Amino acid sequence: MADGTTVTIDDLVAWIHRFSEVITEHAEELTQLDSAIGDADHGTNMRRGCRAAVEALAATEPEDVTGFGRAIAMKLISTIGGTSGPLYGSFFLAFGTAGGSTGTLDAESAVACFRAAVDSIAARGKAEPGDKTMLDALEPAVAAMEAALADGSSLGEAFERGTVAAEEGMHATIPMLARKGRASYLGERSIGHQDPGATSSWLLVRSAAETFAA
Amino acid sequence: MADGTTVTIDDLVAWIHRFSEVITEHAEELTQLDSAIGDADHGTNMRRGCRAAVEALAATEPEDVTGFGRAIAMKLISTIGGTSGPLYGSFFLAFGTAGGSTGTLDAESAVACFRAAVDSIAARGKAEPGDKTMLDALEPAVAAMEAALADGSSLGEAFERGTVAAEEGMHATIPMLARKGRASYLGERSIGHQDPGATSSWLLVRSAAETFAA
Amino acid sequence: MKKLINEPEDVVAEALQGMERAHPELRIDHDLHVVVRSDAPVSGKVGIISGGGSGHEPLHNGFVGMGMLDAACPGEVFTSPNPDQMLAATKAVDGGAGVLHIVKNYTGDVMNFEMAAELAAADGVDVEAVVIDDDVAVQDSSFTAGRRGVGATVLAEKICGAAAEAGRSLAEVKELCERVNANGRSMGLALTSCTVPSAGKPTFELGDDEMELGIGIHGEPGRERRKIAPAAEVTKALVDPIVTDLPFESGDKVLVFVNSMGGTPLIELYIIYNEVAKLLADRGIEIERNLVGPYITSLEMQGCSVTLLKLDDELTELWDAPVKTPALTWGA
Amino acid sequence: MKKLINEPEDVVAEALQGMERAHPELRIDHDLHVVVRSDAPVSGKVGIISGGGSGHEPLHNGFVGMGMLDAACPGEVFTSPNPDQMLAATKAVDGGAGVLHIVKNYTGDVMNFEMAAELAAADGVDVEAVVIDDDVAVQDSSFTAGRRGVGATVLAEKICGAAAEAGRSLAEVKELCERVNANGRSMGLALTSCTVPSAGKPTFELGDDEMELGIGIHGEPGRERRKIAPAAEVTKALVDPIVTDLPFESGDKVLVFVNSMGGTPLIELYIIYNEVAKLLADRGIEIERNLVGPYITSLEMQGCSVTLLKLDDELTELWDAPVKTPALTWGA
Ligand SMILES: Nc1ncnc2c1ncn2[C@@H]1O[C@H](COP(=O)(O)OP(=O)(O)O)[C@@H](O)[C@H]1O
Ligand SMILES: Nc1ncnc2c1ncn2[C@@H]1O[C@H](COP(=O)(O)OP(=O)(O)O)[C@@H](O)[C@H]1O
Ligand SMILES: [Mg+2]
Ligand SMILES: [Mg+2]
Ligand SMILES: [Mg+2]
Ligand SMILES: [Mg+2]
Repeated sequence: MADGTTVTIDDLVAWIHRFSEVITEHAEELTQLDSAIGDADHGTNMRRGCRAAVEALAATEPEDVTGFGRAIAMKLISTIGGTSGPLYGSFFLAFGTAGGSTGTLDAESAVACFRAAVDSIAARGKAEPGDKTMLDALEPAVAAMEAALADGSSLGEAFERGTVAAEEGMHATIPMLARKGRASYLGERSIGHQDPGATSSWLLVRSAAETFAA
Repeated sequence: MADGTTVTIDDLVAWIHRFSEVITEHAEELTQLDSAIGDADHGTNMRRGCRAAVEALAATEPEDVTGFGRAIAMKLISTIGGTSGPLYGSFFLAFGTAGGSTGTLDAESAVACFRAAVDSIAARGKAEPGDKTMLDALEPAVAAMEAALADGSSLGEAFERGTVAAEEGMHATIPMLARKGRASYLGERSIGHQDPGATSSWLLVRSAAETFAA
Repeated sequence: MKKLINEPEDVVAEALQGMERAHPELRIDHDLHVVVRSDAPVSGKVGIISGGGSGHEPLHNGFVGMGMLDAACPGEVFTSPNPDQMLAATKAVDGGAGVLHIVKNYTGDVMNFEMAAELAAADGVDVEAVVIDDDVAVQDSSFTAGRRGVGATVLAEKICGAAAEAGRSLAEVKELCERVNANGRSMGLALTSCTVPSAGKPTFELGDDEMELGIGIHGEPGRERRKIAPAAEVTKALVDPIVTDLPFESGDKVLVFVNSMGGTPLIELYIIYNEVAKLLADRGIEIERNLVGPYITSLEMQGCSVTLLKLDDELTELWDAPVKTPALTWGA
Repeated sequence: MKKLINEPEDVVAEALQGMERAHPELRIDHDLHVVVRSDAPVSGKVGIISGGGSGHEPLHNGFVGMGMLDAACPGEVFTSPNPDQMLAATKAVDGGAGVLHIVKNYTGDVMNFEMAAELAAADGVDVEAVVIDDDVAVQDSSFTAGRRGVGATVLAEKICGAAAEAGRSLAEVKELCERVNANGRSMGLALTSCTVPSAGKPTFELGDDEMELGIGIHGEPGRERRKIAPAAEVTKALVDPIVTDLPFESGDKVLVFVNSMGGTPLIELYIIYNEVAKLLADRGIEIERNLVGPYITSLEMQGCSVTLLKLDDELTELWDAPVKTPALTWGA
């Protein structure tokens, strides 16, 4: 049970369970968003990947943060496919590597893991904030977390402020003209639609807050 | 100009012109009827054939009834295709043969030509009245013409009674279960639809009456 | 109506122009609408022609070439060609060994081919005709137009073409065609209607959850309207009547032909083929050969048909023989 | 949704089962979803693999066989396959001469193939990759995802397959693939949307008189929505941007590939081909070879794409070389 000050392996596992729940709840909506500016599979892809990740965790309980990150990354990469497979895969791979061979993360190291994870999505996808991608939710989220810690906020508060920022970033994708991913093929016609990946990324941050802050 | 007692080559030519007019007017309706129990081409087929027949007559004015029948038959066969091409083709071939090398037909011979024409459709198509085909309009029509002459009616009256019988026969196809042609593939589902060929046959008789009786 | 066409009345003519430009190995008469393999007549070889309404592509034009048809006569969309076309085709492919007319059993096709055969005979050409009627959806009876000719036509054209190429006599090729017809059975279904270009609207209306079972290849409604169902169920509804009709029995070796009506993509055909294979395995029927794809279609109609042909060694050998046409090519 | 399927999530798996039953010459891994020609690895021969989302059939599975692909990795419908599939395929076809990955330019495909290449390299396999991006509908820029890979992929797979079969080195085959991409351009349009099985409803809505111009192959809307128009006009809207982009010039010899998006029948493709031929003749561009049919599709979408490839003698010779796959066969 999370205490709002540290993140244990159990919390990380709980995070993935929660993420899988909300993705399943929002799968149709995500696919709907992807229909407008993509190829109508983001919800299906994410649901398939999250379910596999949950099953993987059931099979083998990870021993440390690195093991957790690697396990989730491998599962997502090998079950999601598409664009979000490799991207969310690198997210968790980097998250684990940054966390190292420990079983608990304090506020600073938890946010540091998140920063490393977000940076690796940027590195793999070569996208920048403003390109209408996941990064438009993730980058503001991690920045908000970092700012929160600087103000001396708690881990829980940091992730809550990260969630708010992620949601704002997600809405901010609506007026953007896509420069990366499938939506970029639409040119001007990509304007006026919320990015599906930014939406699943908001859910990722939100489910972390819900589990870590509780 | 028809005098209502004999049929000249000009009358026969006028008959084809009139038939072509009414077929063009009813083409969509005929195709519609063929959509319900066939393959949605009867109107298009008949319009194509009639136009070609009219052009043929413009090119070479036939000298006698035989020449008229052969010219129309050849044109219809080589332009309509489908089922109605050969059937209406044999109709005119037989009509001409029965008429012989004369330029005028009196009431008896005109009706005799019609009888030969209808019989040749029956022979070629191996259909009987009640099979939901052209014959269900043509057979009653020619029978009514023969009866009319027996009662001493004029040529004009005979063709007018033939037209009434053809129209009744056409309507009578609605409750019939098709045993010949494409509609037969529908089995029970052919019931409740008017037969497209019976409809064009009614127009054939009617346009004869309009030209011969006038 | 949404189609990649110009004027509806020019559809057949322009498609033939496109075919000629794409396939120099074909000789096309644009006045009469006759498609002939450019090396015809092949002297001493039985000529094989077929024809019918257009809208079933690649049937028949796409099957003209070495090892299959010598000529095809395309009519207007869903309208039988006329005797002039058939006569011209017959004469163009007569290499002295006679000509076989492969005719699908539709009143119009049969009557027009009969007239053409009479005219050709009058011109001294030795003509035989075989009428294909493999559609089990229609109950046969001498009082009706009988069964429609559908999928077995493709198989008959391939097998007779190979036999003719091998130098068989007209009588032998005719017998093989009759054998294919006697041992072939088909049934089809539609998920959507199709639109005849000159008609401009769908031939029939179908609800979002409905399908037409027992259709032909002219966009006509089928014998029965049903609720759509999973592929397994749908396939059973096609295969059971086929198998029980001939009947196909345990130990029989068959060719399975899963055909798209035009608008159904390959990925779905393979799902249907998978179901057919399972159903036949349950009955101990062995699949020796197969053909999967859009080969005898109804314009853009979504749906499929299944054809089974009971094989013997001779039919299998002729099926495997080389063929080189726009739509079917192997071994050459 | 009207499709001949069972459960939407089983579409890819069951289609692969059907393919295996229909094509014993293919070896299929049903856990990973990898389709391999049964004689792989051909020792000393460069292995060629491709892959991408399913729903484009026959691409890529239908092109596995002698003279074309050694293996294909089908993902879920419109979803890039994952590195595990690609790694397994790469190892299965490595005959010691290295393996070429032919990748369509989509972010997901590119990233997954990159990961697979890294893993294969780590396992000591010599891997090269070429990314195909021939779609002129998308304006190229280093700040975007760039152009999509579409029709030229089919031509690259055929030509590289022939080169590998002829014993060319990995470097030579890679150069040929780059040459096809550099000299190939495509553009497509949709008359209807398609329905992703798992989504259950059409990806986009289109009015009865509307078409989408500049579409890709994933059922996504195009660059522009227009009123439907006659084939001549529509073809010009596809051909002009292609010709001006490369540019294709008078005297150039080209291969013309007119492709159905899945639901458009052959008769319409020949009408489009006829228009393409006329437009190219006006510009003095000579058609040396052509391919007409449904080869790279978007499920049941109605529409078409046109691809032009500027040929040189080497490309023409490799195009003509024998090929024997489920979807493309000649000379063998
Ligand atoms: N280069 C990129 N960097 C970061 N995110 C990206 C990039 N390209 C696409 N995305 C994200 O991926 C999402 C689409 O994911 P998904 O639909 O699963 O994959 P695909 O586009 O291959 O179907 C987009 O909404 C966008 O947020
Ligand atoms: N065996 C037959 N005898 C007489 N008339 C027939 C026969 N078969 C069909 N018909 C007539 O032909 C009509 C259909 O003509 P049409 O649509 O032009 O030909 P197709 O059925 O070949 O498309 C039917 O409505 C019917 O009246
Ligand atoms: Mg997507
Ligand atoms: Mg009709
Ligand atoms: Mg017809
Ligand atoms: Mg996708």
